Amino acid sequence: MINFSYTIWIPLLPFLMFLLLGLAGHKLKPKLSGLLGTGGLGLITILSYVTAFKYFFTSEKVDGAYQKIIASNFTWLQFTDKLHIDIGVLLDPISVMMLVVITTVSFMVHIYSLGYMKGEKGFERFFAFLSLFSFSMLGLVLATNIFQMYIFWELVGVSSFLLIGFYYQKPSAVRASKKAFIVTRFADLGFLIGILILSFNTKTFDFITLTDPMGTAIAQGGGIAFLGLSVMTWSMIFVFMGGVGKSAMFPFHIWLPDAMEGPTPVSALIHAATMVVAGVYLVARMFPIYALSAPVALNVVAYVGAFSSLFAAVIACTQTDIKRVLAYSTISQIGYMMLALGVSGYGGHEGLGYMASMFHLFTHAMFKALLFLGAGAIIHAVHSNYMTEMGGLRKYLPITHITFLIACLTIAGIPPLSGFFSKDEILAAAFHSNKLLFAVEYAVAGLTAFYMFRLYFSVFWGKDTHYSHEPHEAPATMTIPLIILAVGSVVTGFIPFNKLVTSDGKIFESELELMIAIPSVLIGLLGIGIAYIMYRKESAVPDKLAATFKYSYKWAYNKFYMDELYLFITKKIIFRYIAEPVAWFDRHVVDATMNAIATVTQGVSYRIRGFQSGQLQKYAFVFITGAIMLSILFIYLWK
Amino acid sequence: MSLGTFLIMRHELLLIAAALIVLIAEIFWNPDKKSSISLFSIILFGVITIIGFLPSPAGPLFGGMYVSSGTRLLMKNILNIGALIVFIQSVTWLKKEENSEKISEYFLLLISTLVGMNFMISAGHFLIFYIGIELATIPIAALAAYDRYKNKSAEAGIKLILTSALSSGVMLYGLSMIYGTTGTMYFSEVASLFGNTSLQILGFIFFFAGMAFKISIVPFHLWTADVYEGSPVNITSYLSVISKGAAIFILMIILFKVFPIIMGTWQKTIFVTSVLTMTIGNLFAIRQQNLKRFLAFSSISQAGYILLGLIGGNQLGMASVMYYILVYIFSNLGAFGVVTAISNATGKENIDDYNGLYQTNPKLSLIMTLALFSLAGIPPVAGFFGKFFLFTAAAQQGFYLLVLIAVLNTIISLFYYLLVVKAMFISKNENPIGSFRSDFSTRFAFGICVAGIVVTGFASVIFEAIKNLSFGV
Amino acid sequence: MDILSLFVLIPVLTITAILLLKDTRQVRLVSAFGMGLQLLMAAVLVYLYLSARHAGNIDEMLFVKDYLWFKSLNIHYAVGVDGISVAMISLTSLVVFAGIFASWEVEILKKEFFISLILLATGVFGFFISIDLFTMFMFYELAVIPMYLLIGIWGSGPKEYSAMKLTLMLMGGSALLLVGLLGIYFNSSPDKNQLTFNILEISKVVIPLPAQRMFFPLTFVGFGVLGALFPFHTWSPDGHASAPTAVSMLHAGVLMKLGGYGAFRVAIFLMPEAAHELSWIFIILTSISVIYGAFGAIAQKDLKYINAYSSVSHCGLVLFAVLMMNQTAMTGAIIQMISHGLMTALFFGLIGMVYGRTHTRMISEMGGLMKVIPFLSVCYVIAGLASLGLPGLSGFVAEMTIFVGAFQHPELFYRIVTIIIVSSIVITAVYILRVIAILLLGPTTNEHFEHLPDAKWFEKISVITLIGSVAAIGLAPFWLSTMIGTSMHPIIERILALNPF
Amino acid sequence: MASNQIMFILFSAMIIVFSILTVTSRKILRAAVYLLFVLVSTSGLYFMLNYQFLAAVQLTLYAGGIVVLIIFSILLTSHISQNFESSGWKKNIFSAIAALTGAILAIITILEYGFTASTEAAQQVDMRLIGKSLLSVDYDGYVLPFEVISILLLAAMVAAIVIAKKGAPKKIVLPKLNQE
Amino acid sequence: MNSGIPIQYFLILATLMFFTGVYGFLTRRNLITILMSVELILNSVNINFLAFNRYLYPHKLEGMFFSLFIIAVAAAEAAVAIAIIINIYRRFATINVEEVNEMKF
Repeated sequence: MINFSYTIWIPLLPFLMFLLLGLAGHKLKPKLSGLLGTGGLGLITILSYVTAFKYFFTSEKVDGAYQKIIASNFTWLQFTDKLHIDIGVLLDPISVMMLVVITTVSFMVHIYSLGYMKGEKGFERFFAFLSLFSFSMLGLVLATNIFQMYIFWELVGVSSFLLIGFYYQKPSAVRASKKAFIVTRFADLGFLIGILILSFNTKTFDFITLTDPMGTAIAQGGGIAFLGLSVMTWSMIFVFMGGVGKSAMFPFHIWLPDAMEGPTPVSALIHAATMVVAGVYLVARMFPIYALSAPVALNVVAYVGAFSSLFAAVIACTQTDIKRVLAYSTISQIGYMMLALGVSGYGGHEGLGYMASMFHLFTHAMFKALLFLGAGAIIHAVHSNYMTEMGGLRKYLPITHITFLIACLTIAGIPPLSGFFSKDEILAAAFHSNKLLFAVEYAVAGLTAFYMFRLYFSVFWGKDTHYSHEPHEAPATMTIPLIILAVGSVVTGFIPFNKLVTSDGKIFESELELMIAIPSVLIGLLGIGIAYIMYRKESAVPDKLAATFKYSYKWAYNKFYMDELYLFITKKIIFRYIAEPVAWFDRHVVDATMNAIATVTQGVSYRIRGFQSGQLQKYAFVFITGAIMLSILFIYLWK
Repeated sequence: MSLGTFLIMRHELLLIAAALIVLIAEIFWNPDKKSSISLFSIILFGVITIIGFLPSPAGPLFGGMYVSSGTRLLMKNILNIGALIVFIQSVTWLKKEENSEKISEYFLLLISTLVGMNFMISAGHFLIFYIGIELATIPIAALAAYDRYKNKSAEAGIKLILTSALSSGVMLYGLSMIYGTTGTMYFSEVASLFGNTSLQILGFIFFFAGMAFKISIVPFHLWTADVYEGSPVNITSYLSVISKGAAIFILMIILFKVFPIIMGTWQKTIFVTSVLTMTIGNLFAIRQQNLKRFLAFSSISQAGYILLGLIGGNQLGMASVMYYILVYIFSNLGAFGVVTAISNATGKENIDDYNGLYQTNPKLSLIMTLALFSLAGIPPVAGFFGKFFLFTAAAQQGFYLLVLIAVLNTIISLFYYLLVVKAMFISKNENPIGSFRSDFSTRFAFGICVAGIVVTGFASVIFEAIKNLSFGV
Repeated sequence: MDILSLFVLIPVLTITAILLLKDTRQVRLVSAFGMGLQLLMAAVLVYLYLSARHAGNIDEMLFVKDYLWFKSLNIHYAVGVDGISVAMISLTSLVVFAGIFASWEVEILKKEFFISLILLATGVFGFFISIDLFTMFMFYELAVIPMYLLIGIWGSGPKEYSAMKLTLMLMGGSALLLVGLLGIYFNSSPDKNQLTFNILEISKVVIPLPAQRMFFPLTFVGFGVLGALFPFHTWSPDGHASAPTAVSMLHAGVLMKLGGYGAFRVAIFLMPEAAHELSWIFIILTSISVIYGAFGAIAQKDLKYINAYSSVSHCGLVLFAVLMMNQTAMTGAIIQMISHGLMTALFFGLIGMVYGRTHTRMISEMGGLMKVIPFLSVCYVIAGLASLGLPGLSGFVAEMTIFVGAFQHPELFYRIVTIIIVSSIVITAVYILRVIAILLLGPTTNEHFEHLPDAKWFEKISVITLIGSVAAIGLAPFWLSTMIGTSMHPIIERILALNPF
Repeated sequence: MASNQIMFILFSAMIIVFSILTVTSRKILRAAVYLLFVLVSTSGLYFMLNYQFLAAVQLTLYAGGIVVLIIFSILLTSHISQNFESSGWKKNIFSAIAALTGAILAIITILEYGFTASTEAAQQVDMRLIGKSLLSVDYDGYVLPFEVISILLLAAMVAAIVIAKKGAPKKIVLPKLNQE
Repeated sequence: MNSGIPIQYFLILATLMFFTGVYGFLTRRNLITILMSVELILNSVNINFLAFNRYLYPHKLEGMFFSLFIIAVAAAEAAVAIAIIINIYRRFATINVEEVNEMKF
């Protein structure tokens, strides 16, 4: 057995860095803070790589399967004998993979931010928050039990909140951060309820016990029914709700586009590569239960994923803010991953979808981070987010241009770039399981290629906009991460995921299914072609199209009015029709009742003052009648 | 009369002697130093108070007409303490020019009422009881009308004497029925001969009405507020604590000793009247502006609480009543002391006048607060303990509903006590009562009251001593 | 002198010292010194307690001292602590300590202010150390009454009304309580010979069920009023809104905990059968408190009102958990009390400090304070995050313990209610974020706010003490949870032994 | 009808009639005289009951003393011929109802109680016995009330003097306050 | 002297007198007549005592002595009351009870 106990330092180091930068950051020079943060992350990146290497290539397999290794664990909070929150490190293929993803992207973003955020007020705060995020995300993926995951789940939520609202003086940023937090919080409520139901029925939080295919949790979980579904299904649906929120699936997707108010590196790190895939990771983590004990819940996952991917892709085609396009693209891609999980089975080749999902998660992290960082470089150069204000930038930003193109090709699924491989596996998995979903994903693949190249062409080609000052290429701190990630996007497709990350830890064989791959590439190319026609040069086609499909376009452009719907629910229903009436009720009914007691007392006091009339004879009258009344009472009435 | 008789009756005899000495001394006193007669009287009385605490033989005298026992001695001592405080508080008032003519009379009358109370408490026969209660009332009426130049004082006097005459008439009618149905007026004999017939209950209720008048139990209380307001403050405080205390003591003794047979009836009576008393007293107190009137109603509601101690007819109840009276003496006299001091200094008696008092007279305000909190039953002052024991006594016999009503009433009472506190500490006032320094006697009285309020609660010895002397039905 | 009585003695001595002083500056120093000493004592107590437990002492209560007080009623001055009370004492000393610093710059009647404040603290400490119901009740009332003056004199807004309302409602609660306690007392011995107020003694007998049915509601509601049980919570918004900073801190932070602690220690511990039988009524009431308080907080415009309603919600959670009557939920209730105590004190402290600068508490009149007073704002955010149950801060630990514990209830009704209760975490997030967004973030709206000074040193002491504690519990809850849980164990065993549901 | 019965009827009729007249007469002095008649008739009843001593006391102390006192005070405070304005009818009616209810209640209750006259030989009430009893310190002795009532009379005398004493009101001087 | 007259007659007589006195107390406006009503009340009580004593308990003199003392007390009471009434007259210049109500509520 290899000693992995050092892995506890992987999340701890960023935490220490957070404390250092958070408490003493404002006393340090900004540059030093940045370097400290970046350095710390570099260190854990190395550690992660070492761990991944050791885990995949040197650790022993049992039965040909990668083992789940608890590298360290201690009881953080004891609820009952069996239920306790542990904080620890669980190493298994997906967590190790996620380690690599997170540290890589995070490291790149750190480096990138050194340039991007230079001179910003709150530079050290930014790095502190980044460290906090890294800590939380790492804690999340390394969680040994579902409650630990929930803890870090919440923490990434708050880091995301802090980072979206980094420009706290900007009202839109404040709104966006609030929205992100509350929407995900609402989803997390489901997660928590899911945990409660799950733990009540299984009496454990522990992942290994929970997900043991032979374990009691899975075996007995299907039994007790409630409203037609087994308790386990209920709990898994609730748990998935958390994933829906964090991964911005429909209908909780609305926070993600707004979250682009945060600094672009943040979008790259959190809202593209790492945090938003936490939902996928969650489902993957609980996968045996979904697959073996709650197939209904797994279907929900598949449909939610498919719908989200289509829905977001359509919206992405109409947006003009490049970060929003990317955001919807992210939703769409995560939808792919969810779908892949949803259509997957457990074990062996059945688990193709699972593997594909993880694979896509991995590649997506690379190319989406690349896209965002590229977008950051563009924005850095142009000082605008809108495609309409850009054009012909390829001359000014050569490196960005090339890397961006690579990323676009990758996401469009053009071989031999990584996106091709991962997406292809997903399509294959869907094909074998559910033809309808497969068809949807085919369409989405085309849409993806279209909107990405719409973006690409309108930014780098198209009309040559006159800029108020000449755009110039970003500094090396920003371009180097771009290049590294571009390389990553190219090469990661060749990683044999079926040998590393599988649903049951065992290796299985999978090969490229040309019957699926070729049409998908063609569809991708078709999308690119249409985009080329429409956006390569200035053309009236898009406007015409928009005019033709006026209503659909308008609906899509307005994101199908989901924001308005949410606004209606929150502002109108909750605030106007619940909270304010409650407050009113409290003041005017409950409190008024209490006050009424006092008022009535005083009123009675006023009314009966006549007894004390100052008239001697009235006093005597009361005296005599009192005596007589009492006598009558006790002689005749109440003997 | 043997020496033993003298010893047993020493409370009364000494008081009578003191009254006469004061009366005679006045004749020989230097007219220029008239006011020093009060010092003389107080010292005299102080000595008597102390003598009262000396151990003494007990037993019946005059064929059972006069009964002395540890309990009754204790009651007398409690009253003595209260009276002493009242005397000391009176000094400033007596120094006033319009009162200088009648200092010795003041002491004579007060002491004679105290004699009456002592006889009343020691009664073993309704005749002594009756004469005692009249002796305790008639001079008080004169004292209530003592401020001859004030309309209110005269009004207070007439209201007191006439209503008390009526009440003693009613009470006597009741007593006559008791006599008619038992053939005796000796407590011990009535106790064994009494029954539960209608006429006896009628007699009892009428008797109770007469007693209730003295304690100011609703609906026999209506004289209280007017008389308290009109009387000189010292008399008011005397009425509210000493008179009331004595009446409660003897009512308790009579209920326990004479009417144990109809315990069910008198428990019901007390239940009804105590609920009425607490509630009505509180409801009226809420809206009072004049502090004396305010304290009058407060003392009515206090009487309601005290009845809770009686209702159980148990030893604990008796102890708690005596204890509470002791506490009540300190608390109420503390409150009245402040009213007296301010009334003497400025003539102001309204709550509004007290606005901002804390800024100018912090000590007086604190004493007032302490006293009011004690009346309201707020820990850690003695009133809390007193009330707690009263409620415990009632609860012991299962009168939980009554206790609940009582504690809810304490909330109302807390409200109006806090109004005074609010006036003193919170309300703003452009022209608060100017700061003044009370003379020695007032401060001395305050010292006793404050010490009493603070110590009586914590020192469990006092309660235990009382408890050991008390008895139940 | 036993160590526990020192907790009453030190405040009393401090008050005496203050009384003898003339200079107001010294008053503050003496108070701070006294309460600092108290804090130190609390630390010592925790140490002694833990080492005693470590040494294998398994008595239910430690450091028990028993002095006969009123012999005839068998009233004792009896003190003793278990892990729960130790935790509450620590909480109290922390909050009081912070409160002293938060009121460093009281403007009028300094001396009286600190005396009242410490008097209040005396009551609270006394309450927590008592194991005799009489003593407990005495301290309980002692703690309530200084509130009147504290709000009435040093408060703001409709202070007289609020002070009166608060005092009367709380005393109303204690009125019910008194009857309940007497009922317990007179049923504390089967043959009526050995009536006692001692909790430990009473716990050895079974109070007859009819009596329990009568006195449990009285006792529970009696304590519940102070614990802001719906519909008896309305003193809380007005009271808190009018109270001066330190008083709100102490009141919400500590005094309201008397309610929860009492409900647990007296009502449920001594009358578990009735508690079990009637719990559904109170479960419904407390659930209303939780949800209703949270919704109420959303619509408020005054910072203190928001916090007051939030306290209603959070304290409702305490009572809710207590009623679940199992080890985990009740442990959670205690942790929630401590956690809420700390963070609400922090909240009120910060609100007071903000108010001291902006002279308004209306959120609509403020905005963008983060830029102007970053220290206070960051602390406010932390408090907010603690309040909405962010992991790593105390609120999370408490709430999760409650939720998990409550969900272990074998009856479906209780679990469904638990799920409803859980949804409060979202509502909490809504109002907390709403406040943070309007108050702290965004552009600075009022030009008068541009040059506000940030926290002064004494404010920093106050705030950091509390944040430190909140974070400490949040990061390392196990020792607290274990300390409480161990002490909870015999209690639960008794409840379950009597009540095998 | 025996003579004693006739006497009783006579006395009681006088008592009732004059009592009512006392409390209803418009002229105060007449009321006083009616009261006198009531008291005298009552003493007649006492004679009938064989309590001559008390009857004598009633005549001298009550009829003689108190009524005279009352008449003096009437002279001091009212004009003899002065008519009262009649009281409000409401007051009269309510008072009458109260009094009647009380009377009926009491009478019913009395009648309900079966009093049976004692068969014991009546004690001969002569002055010696009265004097003995009055000065006896034993059971059934009344020396103590006798002594106490002397104090009561003393106190009442002093009280009456103090109250009724004339004296010009002197100016009331408030002590000076130490105004800050 | 009392043979043939049931005790109840005396008691009823006394009761009627008592309540007549009460009625007078409640209705007369003149303070002195109120005082007179009180005398009626006390007198009726005396009749009660004496009747009881004579009819039921003739071997002792308790009732008679009680009456005796009631008379004495009544005298003292009357004396003080009259003194106060005179004072009232000086202060209020009237002895109408309805006008003596400076203090109320």
